[in-house]
Amino acid sequence: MSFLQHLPALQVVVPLMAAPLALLLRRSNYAFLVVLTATWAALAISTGLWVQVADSGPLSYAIGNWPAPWGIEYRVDPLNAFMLVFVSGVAAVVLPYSYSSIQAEVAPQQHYLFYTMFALCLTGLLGICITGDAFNIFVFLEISALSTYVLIAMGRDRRALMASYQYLIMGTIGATFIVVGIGLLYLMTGTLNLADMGKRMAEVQGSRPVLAALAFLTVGISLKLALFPLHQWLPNAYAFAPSAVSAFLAATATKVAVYVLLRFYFSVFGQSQVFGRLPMEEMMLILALAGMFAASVMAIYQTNLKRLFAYSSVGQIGYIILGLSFGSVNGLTSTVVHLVNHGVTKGAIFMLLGGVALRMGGTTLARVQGMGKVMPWTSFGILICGLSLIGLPGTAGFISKWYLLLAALERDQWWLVFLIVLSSLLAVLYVWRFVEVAYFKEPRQDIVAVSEAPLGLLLPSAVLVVATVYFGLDTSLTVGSAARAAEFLMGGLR
Amino acid sequence: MKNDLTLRVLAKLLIPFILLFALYVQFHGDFGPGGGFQAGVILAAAVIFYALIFGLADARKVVPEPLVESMMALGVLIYAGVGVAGLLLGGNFLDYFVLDPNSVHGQHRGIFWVEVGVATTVSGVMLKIFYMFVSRGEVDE
Amino acid sequence: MNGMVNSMGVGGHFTYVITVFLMVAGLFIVIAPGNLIKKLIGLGIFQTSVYLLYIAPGKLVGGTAPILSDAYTVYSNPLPHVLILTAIVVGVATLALGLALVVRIREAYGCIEEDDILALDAAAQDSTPTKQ
Amino acid sequence: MLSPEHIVLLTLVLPAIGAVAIALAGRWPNLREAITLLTAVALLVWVSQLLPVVQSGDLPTVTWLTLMPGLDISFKVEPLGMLFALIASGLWIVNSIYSIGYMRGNQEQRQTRFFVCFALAISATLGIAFSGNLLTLFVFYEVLTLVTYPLVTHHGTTKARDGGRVYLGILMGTSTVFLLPALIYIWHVAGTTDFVAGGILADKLGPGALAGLLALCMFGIGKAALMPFHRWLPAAMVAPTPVSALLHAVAVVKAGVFSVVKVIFYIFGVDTLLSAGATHWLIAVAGFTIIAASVVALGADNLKRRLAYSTISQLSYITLATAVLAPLSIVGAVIHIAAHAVGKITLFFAAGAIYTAAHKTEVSQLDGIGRRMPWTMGAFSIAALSMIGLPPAVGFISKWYMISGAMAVQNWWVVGIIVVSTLLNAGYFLPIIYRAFFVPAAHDAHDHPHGEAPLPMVVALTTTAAATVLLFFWPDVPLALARQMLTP
Repeated sequence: MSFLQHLPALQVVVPLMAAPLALLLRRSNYAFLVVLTATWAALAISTGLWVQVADSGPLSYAIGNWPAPWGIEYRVDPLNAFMLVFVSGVAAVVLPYSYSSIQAEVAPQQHYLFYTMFALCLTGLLGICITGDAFNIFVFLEISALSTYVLIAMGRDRRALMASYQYLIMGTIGATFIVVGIGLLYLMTGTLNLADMGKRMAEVQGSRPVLAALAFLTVGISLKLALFPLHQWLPNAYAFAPSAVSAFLAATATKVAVYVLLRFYFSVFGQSQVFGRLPMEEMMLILALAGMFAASVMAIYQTNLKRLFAYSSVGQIGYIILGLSFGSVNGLTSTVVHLVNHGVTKGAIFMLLGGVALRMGGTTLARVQGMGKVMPWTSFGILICGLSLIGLPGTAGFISKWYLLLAALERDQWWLVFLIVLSSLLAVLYVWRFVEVAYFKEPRQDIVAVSEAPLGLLLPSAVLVVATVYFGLDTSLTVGSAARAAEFLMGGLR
Repeated sequence: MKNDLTLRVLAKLLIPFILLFALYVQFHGDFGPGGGFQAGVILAAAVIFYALIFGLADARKVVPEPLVESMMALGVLIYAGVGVAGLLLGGNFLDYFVLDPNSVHGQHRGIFWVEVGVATTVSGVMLKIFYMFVSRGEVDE
Repeated sequence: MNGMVNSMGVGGHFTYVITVFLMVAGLFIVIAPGNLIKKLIGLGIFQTSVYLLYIAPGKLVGGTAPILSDAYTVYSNPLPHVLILTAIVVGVATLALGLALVVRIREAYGCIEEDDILALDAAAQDSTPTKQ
Repeated sequence: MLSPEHIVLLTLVLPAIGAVAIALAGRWPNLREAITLLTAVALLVWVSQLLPVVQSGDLPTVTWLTLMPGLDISFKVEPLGMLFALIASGLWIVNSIYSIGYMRGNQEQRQTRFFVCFALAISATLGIAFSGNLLTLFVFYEVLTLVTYPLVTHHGTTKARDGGRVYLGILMGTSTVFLLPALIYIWHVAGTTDFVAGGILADKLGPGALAGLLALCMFGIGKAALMPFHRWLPAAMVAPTPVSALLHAVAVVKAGVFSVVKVIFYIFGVDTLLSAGATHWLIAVAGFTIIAASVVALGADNLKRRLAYSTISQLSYITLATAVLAPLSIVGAVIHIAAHAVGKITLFFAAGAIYTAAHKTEVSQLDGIGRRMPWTMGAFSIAALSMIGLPPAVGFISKWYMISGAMAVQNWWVVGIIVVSTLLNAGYFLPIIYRAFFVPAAHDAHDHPHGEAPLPMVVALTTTAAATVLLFFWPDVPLALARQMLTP
């Protein structure tokens, strides 16, 4: 039992210790084994936490045995237990994939650095999710962000450097905004513990610094989660990073930022505060809609598949934020479900695109012509995930769309309903660009002899593709957890 | 600069004191301002100073790059190790109270090792950054 | 904490003015010039403003370090310092990483002006991806 | 002996298993075709096992999995679905025989993919037929769209791609934009999407909302080809003829009108709609579609295009007859699903046979072809009679019921539309028959000596033509099922 008590700390410590170990070992195979062990251990730990939370309610863990409002508290509740499982699950799939993937994409002498940074990034993301301390969120945010910049810069195209630099600038501005917001909240409430902050918020509600904090946090986090129009860093970062990094980022990074937003909005400010004092609801709604349409349209006009799906990510984030802006249980359920569903889907797509880039030497539409013929499994996988992006029944995307539409219908906003379904038709357009290029064109002369992606890439991708379908058919895990999390958020942290 | 006698003598005179100061800042962190961060930076500054005067090659002989990288890693491991030690001794993660039967001593012991870890990592990182930028020039121009 | 802010009177507002000025100036420097190094400098200034935001309210005029002793009754709040120490470290790491990136960008592109780099990228768009 | 519930699941899975087997046997065409036929026959055997169960009044119900809390993928075999399943599985055998002849006769590429998608389409169709709630229907409806897409674009040419775009765009667009919100709204309002006799929306919505929701459903079911969402049908004509036959007769459009009837009957409920008067606009739209499509068909020279517009018009008969909401006309609608299926499949088989044997696609080229291809054109004529609604073909019976129903509620508009459109039907079918048998063949560039189409094709189209006649004399099964549906 005593071991189980310490799971919240181990959740972060295990990958944290794997990072320096990988650095010390230097040999890429050893580094890989260490990080792999840590990642899978993290998955096991998060599953354990998830079961504990489902059984006995939220857990609290005092780091250094300093009790909650003063010390740093790790707090596991239905929402972040689910996020932890998701993040570590994706990492557990992407890491084996990266072993084969980076052979071709990263210089061999940098492999151990890659694993180190991957472990750090995972540490950061898990830390963001698990911590109950506002400043700690910032620290972990920067740990994951800094390691992400390094990971992106490892891409073999020189544009990766520029992408990483742009992300660094935007990400740092975002993080700094977040610190400012946290600082203002700290000044007003005198505490950094999120739960405590939420309780004390009642006394200072509506005062100007608190509203300013809300604004700073919203902008900062929106930068991190690439909410339209603060998304400019995202397409390049996804397009030029090594494939394994793209997949991991696409699946988790922005999603964790959404989690932070949820946490601040619903656990700290409280729903009434966020949506009552400022026109946040309308603002989020408009930005979400703008993102859904503008980013999807931009996706249609991309000539590179990685960029196409990167823009699609920006559009899909619109759906996630839209659900949040409803401020209802079903809306939040759709947000949380779509976090996971879209994360899994996009992760799968970028992993498969890694195989495409490896075999075909790039992912431009002109290059991947006739892909359906030479790489049938990969193409089929991307197609399935594309259908999930569209939101066709039988895929994970359908479930998210269902709850999103349900939330809109609950408020009798038919115009919104039609906007949502129309924007999902835009997804049909960009997915079908891929389909027509892959299946209706003959392969180019120089790639006729290309073979299917190696199993080391294909198998991990297949896991996520299968998950995409599975979460569209059996939703007891995703919707069950999401609904619990949504109800929990609406009930407040108290 | 390598040939400037004044600088060489001054450096040789100063560097021991800088190192000593770093240790002072490190261990005085228990009672007053100071601690691992500052000590680590001062420690790194001493090496950087040495490199500036005697050249990169000599500095690399004194503090080789693999050592620097290992320092970065080791520091974090020491830090986390203290935390895990707390776990193993029956407390929470980073629980210093259980590190010694006497909880005040436990606190001392905990913070001491944590600061050692911090200093190691910080000086490692500082040196890594320095080496990284300096070595670029060698390849480039 | 509220009390602390108020007791500082004009001085408190003064630090806020400085904070806001640094923040806006930093942000402007990040956005305006095309030179990648200058952008990083702006980023540094921008982050510095936050250090001030945290530390200023924690400082009490006449307060000492928070070390228990009978001789003193007024202490400065140590927590913001600790926090900002962390933030400074993060800032240093970010700056170092940013500079390292700029160095490699310089090696890969031969320049550090954003416009030039984008122009180079646009020119290379149609050809095969350039290796570093 | 399997329980009826297990048979239901078996019939759903069987074609899918067949598809896998076909894919695996792709390298040996004879084995592959044998598997196709075997699966088809086995499917019909199992589906017909369900018939006595359903007729005894015992409706097998199975829940497959729970998609979301309170939302199941479940199946319930009711009389209407039983009839549709019988039609689809029965015609699949004939269509398979015909496809084998056609694909080999025209040396088509990618035959394995063709047969795999075909089997999957049947699986999806049975899913629609047996669906126990609107959600299940929607899921399989979308699956059907997707698995028929490769069939429509089979040739892989630019033209096929464009046709596929229209096909997919309209079908997926309507179902996403209209049907999905309607489905979710129904769930939101009624708390269930189950198909229940008498509907689930009674007293839940006002007349205006009801009419609006009905509009979402009717236009959402794009496969029923209600104007203005009918363009996918002619666009899909780029596909090989067996696919057209599948689309028009076996699976796709039938799934559309079947869904229309099922939604009106089991979701909205006849009484609810009657008291709200919510179907007036639907009668108008369906009536307009019938007339307008017939007029277009009249002017079309391409045979398949003429048939496509004929289908659009015939489909709206079913929608129209259902919208009249009179018991007799609903019986007519149900029988017309069967009548149009066997009739239209014959017509397409004939068109494909003409293309295979004579490489002719235009009506104006058909002079005197009846003498060279007597079986084909004979079957064509019988099916055309059925389309017009003349005895001795089953189309007569369904039209009879439709008109009787409309008269019973004294809806003279509907009667008028049916009568006028019958004349139009005659106007575009009779000239073909006349040309084929009575105009001597023109000896021009298109002409070359040819006889009948390959034997499998002729056998297939003769069988379906015979079915058209046989159903006229023995319409017992469809009639019984339709009546059972009305009086549960």
